[in-house]
Amino acid sequence: MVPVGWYMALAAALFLIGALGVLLRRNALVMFMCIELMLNAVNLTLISAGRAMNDLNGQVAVFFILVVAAAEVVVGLAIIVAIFRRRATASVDELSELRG
Amino acid sequence: MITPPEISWIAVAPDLAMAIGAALVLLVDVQWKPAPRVHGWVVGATLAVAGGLTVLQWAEAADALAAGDTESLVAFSGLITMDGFAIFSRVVLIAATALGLAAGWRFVVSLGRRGAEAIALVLLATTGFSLMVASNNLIMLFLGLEVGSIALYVLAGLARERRESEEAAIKYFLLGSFASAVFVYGVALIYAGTGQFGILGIRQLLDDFIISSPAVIYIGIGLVVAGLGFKVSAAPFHTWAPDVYQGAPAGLVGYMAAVAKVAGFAAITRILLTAFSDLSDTWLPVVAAISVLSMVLGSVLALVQGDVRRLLAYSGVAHAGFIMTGVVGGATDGVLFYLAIYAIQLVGAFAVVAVVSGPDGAGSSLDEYRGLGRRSPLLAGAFTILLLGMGGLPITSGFVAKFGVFTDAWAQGYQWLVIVAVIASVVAFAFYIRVIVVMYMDDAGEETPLRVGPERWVLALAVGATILWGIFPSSLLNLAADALPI
Amino acid sequence: MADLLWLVIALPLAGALFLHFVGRYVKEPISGWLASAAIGGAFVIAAIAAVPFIQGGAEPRTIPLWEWMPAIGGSFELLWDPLAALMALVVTGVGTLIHVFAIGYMHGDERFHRFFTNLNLFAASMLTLVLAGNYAMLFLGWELVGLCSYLLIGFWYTRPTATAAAKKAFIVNRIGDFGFMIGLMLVFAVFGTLSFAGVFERAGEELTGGMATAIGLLLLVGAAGKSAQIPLYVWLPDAMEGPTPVSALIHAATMVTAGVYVIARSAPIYEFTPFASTVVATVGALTAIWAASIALAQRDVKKVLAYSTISQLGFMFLAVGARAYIAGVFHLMTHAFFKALLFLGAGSVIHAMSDEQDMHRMGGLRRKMPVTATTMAVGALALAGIPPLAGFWSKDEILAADFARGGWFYFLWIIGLITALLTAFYIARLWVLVFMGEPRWDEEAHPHEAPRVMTLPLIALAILSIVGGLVNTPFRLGLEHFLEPSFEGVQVQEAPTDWLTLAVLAGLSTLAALAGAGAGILAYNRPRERWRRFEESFDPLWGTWEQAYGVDDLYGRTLVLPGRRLAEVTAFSVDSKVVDGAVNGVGRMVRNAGDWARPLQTGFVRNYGVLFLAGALVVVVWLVAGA
Amino acid sequence: MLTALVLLPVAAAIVVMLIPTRRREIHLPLGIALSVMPLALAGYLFSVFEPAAGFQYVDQVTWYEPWGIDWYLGVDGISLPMVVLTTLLVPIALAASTTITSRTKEFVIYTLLLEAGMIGAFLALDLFLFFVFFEAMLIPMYFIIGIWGTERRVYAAVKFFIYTAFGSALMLAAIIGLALTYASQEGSPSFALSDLAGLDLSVGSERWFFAAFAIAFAIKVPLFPFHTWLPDAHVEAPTAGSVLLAAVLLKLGTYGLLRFNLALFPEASVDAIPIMAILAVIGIIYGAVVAIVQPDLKKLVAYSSVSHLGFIVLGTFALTSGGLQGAVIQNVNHGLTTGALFLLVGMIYDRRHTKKIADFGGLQKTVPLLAGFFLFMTFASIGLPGLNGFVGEFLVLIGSYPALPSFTVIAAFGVVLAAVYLLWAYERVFTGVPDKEENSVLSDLSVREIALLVPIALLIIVIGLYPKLLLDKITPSTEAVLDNIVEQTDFVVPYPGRMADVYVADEG
Amino acid sequence: MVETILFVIAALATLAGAVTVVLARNPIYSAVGLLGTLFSVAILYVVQLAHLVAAVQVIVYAGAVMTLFLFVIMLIGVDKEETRVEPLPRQRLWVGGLAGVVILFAAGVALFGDFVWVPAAATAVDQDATNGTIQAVAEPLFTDWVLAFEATALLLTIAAAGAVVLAQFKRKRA
Repeated sequence: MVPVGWYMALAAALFLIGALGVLLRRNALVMFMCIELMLNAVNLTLISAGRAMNDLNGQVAVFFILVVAAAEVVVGLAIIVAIFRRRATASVDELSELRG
Repeated sequence: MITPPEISWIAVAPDLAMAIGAALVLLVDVQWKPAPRVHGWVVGATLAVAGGLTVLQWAEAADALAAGDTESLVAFSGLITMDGFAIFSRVVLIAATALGLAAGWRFVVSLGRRGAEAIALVLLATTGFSLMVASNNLIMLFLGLEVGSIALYVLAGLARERRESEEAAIKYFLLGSFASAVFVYGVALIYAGTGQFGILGIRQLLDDFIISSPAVIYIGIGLVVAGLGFKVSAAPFHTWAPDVYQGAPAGLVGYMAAVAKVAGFAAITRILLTAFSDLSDTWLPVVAAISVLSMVLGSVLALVQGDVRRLLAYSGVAHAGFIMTGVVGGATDGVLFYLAIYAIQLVGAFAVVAVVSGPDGAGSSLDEYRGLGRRSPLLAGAFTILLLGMGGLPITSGFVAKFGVFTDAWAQGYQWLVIVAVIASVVAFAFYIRVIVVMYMDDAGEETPLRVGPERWVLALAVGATILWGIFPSSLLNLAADALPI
Repeated sequence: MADLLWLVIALPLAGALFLHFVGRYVKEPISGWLASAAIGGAFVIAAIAAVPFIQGGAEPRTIPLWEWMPAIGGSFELLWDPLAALMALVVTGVGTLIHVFAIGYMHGDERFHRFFTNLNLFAASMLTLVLAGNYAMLFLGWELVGLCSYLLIGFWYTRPTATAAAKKAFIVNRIGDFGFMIGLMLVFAVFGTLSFAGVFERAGEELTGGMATAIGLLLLVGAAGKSAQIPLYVWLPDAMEGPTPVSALIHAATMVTAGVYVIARSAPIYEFTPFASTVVATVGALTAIWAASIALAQRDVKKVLAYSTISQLGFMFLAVGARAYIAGVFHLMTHAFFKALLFLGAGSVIHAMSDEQDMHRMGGLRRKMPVTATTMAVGALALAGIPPLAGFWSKDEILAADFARGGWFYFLWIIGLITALLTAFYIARLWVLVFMGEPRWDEEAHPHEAPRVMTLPLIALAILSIVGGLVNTPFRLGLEHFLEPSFEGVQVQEAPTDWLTLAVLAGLSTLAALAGAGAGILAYNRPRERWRRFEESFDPLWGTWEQAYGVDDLYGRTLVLPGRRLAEVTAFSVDSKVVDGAVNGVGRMVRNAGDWARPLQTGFVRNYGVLFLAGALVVVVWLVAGA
Repeated sequence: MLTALVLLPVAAAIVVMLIPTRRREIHLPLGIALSVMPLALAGYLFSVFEPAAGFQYVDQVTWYEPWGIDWYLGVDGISLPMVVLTTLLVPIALAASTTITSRTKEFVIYTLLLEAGMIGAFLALDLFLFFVFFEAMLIPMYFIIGIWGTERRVYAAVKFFIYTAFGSALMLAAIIGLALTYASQEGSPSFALSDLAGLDLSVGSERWFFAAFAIAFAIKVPLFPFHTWLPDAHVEAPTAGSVLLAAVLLKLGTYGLLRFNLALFPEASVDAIPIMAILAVIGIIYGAVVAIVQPDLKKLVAYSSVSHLGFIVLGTFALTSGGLQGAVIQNVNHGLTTGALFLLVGMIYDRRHTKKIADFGGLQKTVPLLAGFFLFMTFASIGLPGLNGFVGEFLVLIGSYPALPSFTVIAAFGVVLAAVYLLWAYERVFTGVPDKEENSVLSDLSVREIALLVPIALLIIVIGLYPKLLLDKITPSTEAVLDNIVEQTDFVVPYPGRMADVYVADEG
Repeated sequence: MVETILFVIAALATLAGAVTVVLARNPIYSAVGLLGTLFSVAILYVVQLAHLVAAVQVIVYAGAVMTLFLFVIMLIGVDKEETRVEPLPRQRLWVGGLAGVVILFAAGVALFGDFVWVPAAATAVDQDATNGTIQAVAEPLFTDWVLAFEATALLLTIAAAGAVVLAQFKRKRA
């Protein structure tokens, strides 16, 4: 029986990788994928913790996060596409006219 | 066998109304493609109904409290509450929405066919935030937050003719969802630490037990604070605000900024003061630090801005800091009053920006305001009063608000914080004054008076609120004092 | 009658106000006559009010008018006693004559009425000074006469020299007043009141020697300013820029004697401080000889008289310093007569010579203007102290008193004697240079005798200068008895009583006077080049005297210029750079902080992300560490 | 009544606001006419004022219960003269502003609002309320300087605003602290002066609070070294602005020190005597010295204010009857004299459009009346006995000596310097021959301008000769302040600092 | 025992996928990496008896969402490779620093603070309690969480409306 800590640690690692990914990649799409990684880490955490506490709510919560993720994807991709249409690029580094 | 849940309609009535309103707008639009005016009526009606329902809620809540049973205020098996705190915040949100839509109406019209969607999105966003401020459950809160935020991401990108608008949208979106992820991870960790999503539940737990090794909870709190700090644009989580305020459609920025701040702070206040008040010794200094950083960074940066929208954004950062002092003060009424006042003033201020820089909000550099005092005196006058109100000059409500939160903070023993705050507010004066200087003391470049549309009503109300609640604050202050979280 | 005393002040004041507001509508001579009438009326009232004292036996009385500054015991009240009466009579009497004279002198000036406005105002102020019942009110008069002197010296405001002189006079006086004020502070701090009655009543119990000395010296500073004593005399010579009647009235007869009056008035305080008194006397003696020596070599007729005035004031200080208050006041009176006479005479000469003041360009005027010449001769003799004229009696009494005082005062007595000699010399020189010898003025200036309105006052003053001394002679000490009530309980230094000493002393001073006068006549009643050579034979001493020892530019170099420098440095370096610089510096600092923090907002999403995450991390770590 | 007094100007402002902008010719006259009403009311107040009765005509309305803030007005002998002065000078200032042609309406409105603020600040007995007025009046003044000022007006206006706001910010913190201390002792917070005066504070906190208040007021006065905003503000401000600024706004500083610092923090006040005295004396001498060499007439007068207000502070912190009375009455005097001087400078400026002393010379020939008035005010300012300035200075000096001998002696030298800088300035501007062409063609004072100056001149003489008029009203209040300090602390007023010590000889 | 093995494999797969997402230069590979992660996470769900969630994960995420991603990738060009060079100055330095801090912090917490991931963990895991069958999950979902469930409707509406608004694009100034 695997101690819950392992799951949690794994999730944490996943979250960290995702977060670093967001900071390291300049392709909006990939950044966005990294955010999905982070959300997955959250889900894993919820489920593992819930299981450790014999509490089903963790799993229920995951549903909502999934929905949120889905909604974000729709909107996010729409924005990315819109930008791509105009500028033919998905690199966020080129979107830095607003500053200071 | 599943027992059907008991539904408390009254608890969600306003939100329901707004959701229905949004749906109505979309359907009507698809069906009849009516003139924008019609949408206007629908929205107006919706918000009016929603507002009316909040009054019902208030009465309900008052009775319940009088009867002494707070249970009945918690609805949907603890997902949301109907306490004064929620209702007050919700009213502020609805008001901000009404004003914000009026301010952005010309922009909405300029969107043509897409206008309906815009309106619907606004309504839905408000619904989401209004659920957020009412939620008594972190996941519910997260949902509300996302409903609101995602809608805002879209709104930010609505001024499609302007490149900045897209940039604003993508920045807002990426950073926003990044922050949301952080926030929800925090929620997850809190859940891991307490086994609870319910705010009251957590409160109970912490009241009853001492958690042996609460580190995970603190990490959770930290991430939650960071996530919400992003929404209220508190330093150092503020970086998105200037860019987004500048890029997003001028007409709607006021609305976007206001509702995000209100909801965000309502959430922070509820989480920190209700759920984790037992751990306040630990988080108070951190929040104080955030507050100081926000005040200082915001004021100092606003001082050197050449663009009014960025200036207002940074001033918003500073205001986040001021409101944080209220959170440190630990009294919800101070925070609520400040939020109400600030929301109205913010929407008003951006209404002016919308007028000056046109529907889709092209430019908003200080030069465009040169000689506004001559060009359209009333507009300039209103802007002046609003700016001074934000600055917190006496006889404006802004002063009362600041005074309230400072007093609370001092009473909490955070004198040094208050002193920093008052000095920061002097710096704040400095940059509000700059705008006034440009408007009145530089000779006019453009002479033709500006066309003021529905914004005039927004301004009338905002100015009225600023002055009247500045001189007779007790009416609102009493409400805020009654609007306690359970 | 004393209840109507306020009229003495009110009349000239009313005259001043009337002339100030409606004067410009009154034809020229009339305004002058009105002014004269006002002050003349004051004289009449004062005279009537003084009768009881002359009869003797009348007590001094205080006439309260109204409250002023109760917290410091300052109120409007008059003190009517022989001293005040005498001063009032001198001021109004001489004043009237000078007013009349001025009608002629100021003839044709476009600001004729304004002149008499100020003259009347001065009279009112001076009377306030002498009638004041407490130090506060005295100070009021004290400053107001200063104001009038300022206005009248600078009467011809288009002359830069005149306005400069006026300013100088006021400021130098202010410096004196600075000391005077501090004196008043001490008085109040000691006695808890400023009223003469109160002070003198309590002098006995409240006053310690040290405090008395302090007060005495501080009052002396004030007096020295007003009465042009060393080191504050420098303003008086310049004050001659004013119209001559002004010089006569203010800078000879009345205002400048205020210092003497104050010290006499404060006798009950000096009573307790022999030291301060001695200082007063010494300052007086030194001033006397110092100014006399300068007077020797002046070419400007008014300058001679000015320095002579300073010197004579020195005599008065010498007197009051030696506690010979009555002698001092006596000399004050006689000096008022003959010095006014001399000034007016000089005035009429200048008038005749169409504003020529240089004696080197005069001479031989006695034929052209006999009345002036004779009257001035009388004045000169009186000043020189030739018996039996007024000057002789008063000066002789002073010297006698000093001699009688003995000790250090022997030394001062000798100085006095020498001064008497010098005085006789320079006044003789003046008279001879102006009236004797061959004319040294060019043809187009054809001098003429002054009109009646000017000569009559001259004659009147001449008479006073002759008989004025008789009010107080060793044979009949009229003035002494008259003034006694004012100096009750104060020990007054008498002249020696045995006739031999008196005779010897009188003889000595007469001798000195005669010697001086003789020398002067001999030296100057000769062709020009002769006396020029005579003067040159004294060089460089003569030059030094002519330059008045160069005190003015000494002050200029040591005080005025450094002051300017200091002010400039403070204003343009310290204030604008340092103090204000600090203020603006703070502002700039904040802005710079903004500019410095701006790059934080790079515009790159991923930088924002880093910042966000870093922030979150800090929060988390802090929370966990804090727990 | 007091409420009416505060609200009248506001009402007037609203009336003016309602007049359409294009009727530009009536705004100013109307404003003047309306601003006479407060004057009348103040005059009535002055006549019915009961010296012995302490605070009177008190209006107290609860503002917001939980915070313990009230609309709490009251007048006593210290505030009464200031209120009258304010109401008197506003019409004059307005009437002196006929040269303001652009945006007259706004100008009138701002001036009236400013008046309301000033009156309110003088009458407020609730610290919150006081702060509201104290801060709120910055804005109209800010606009007056910033819109109708001269070249560097914006810089001056902003500097004025920020600097003063900074000071009051600290005061706000202190006010909050006080109220909460009260709450911790009495249960519920209060901002009423009367309540807070009775508060027993720890020495430390009392000193902090004192410092906060003192800095706020020191900036307003302004005391050295917080004075540098003043010259700029004065030089740039339009005539009316300078007049009101010098005559009334600065007085809020001295008034505040007297009304609040002494009443609220007796202990700290007594401890702070040396510091305040030093600052005051430095101000006196420093201001005078700097004034001597100022090339700009207005700047010169501004620095003279720095010098004169030093006397007031000195008198205040001498804590003697004479000193306090002198301080209060000098508040009025300086208001009248300097106000008048600024009026005159303004009139000169209207004629010559320069304030540089070097540009003038010989004006007395061309504008004798103006010169006459200027000389009169000059001497009033120098402190010539018989005019008001003397009464104040003399009371302060003589009165302060028993308490602060050495300081007073130094301060007395300021009197000499005053003569130096003012007379020198007069000499350079008015005397001599008008050599410059443009100086020889000026028109003398108009009837209107004379009408502005005469009432001030009359008051100057009346106060100078019969100060009883004011002192009778003032004295009981100042004595009360003194008594309070003596009760609360172990401070002893040195002989003969009290009225009672004054010795009255039995005179025949 | 079985669980342990599964956990190790799945965990490694998860991390591998995640790292791929971050490091792959071509978005396609990132997408594939993400796919891997999603699947392996789903496995971990199953291991923890969260059957329904796992199913949804595979269907919604790996199915719908990933498809969407791939569409967009195709749309904006597969060949858009990202160079390894970091254009932003000091960005990597910062990120590295952050990572370092996090790890240090984690280490610190692990060593010194007696760090417990789930303080409220039950002593004995009751398999039935968290046996995430459809039935089991549905009950709370439609009773206690019904409001949240309804709220998701809002989300989807927004997503739809938002997508529509952003999609339609009339070229004013290109």
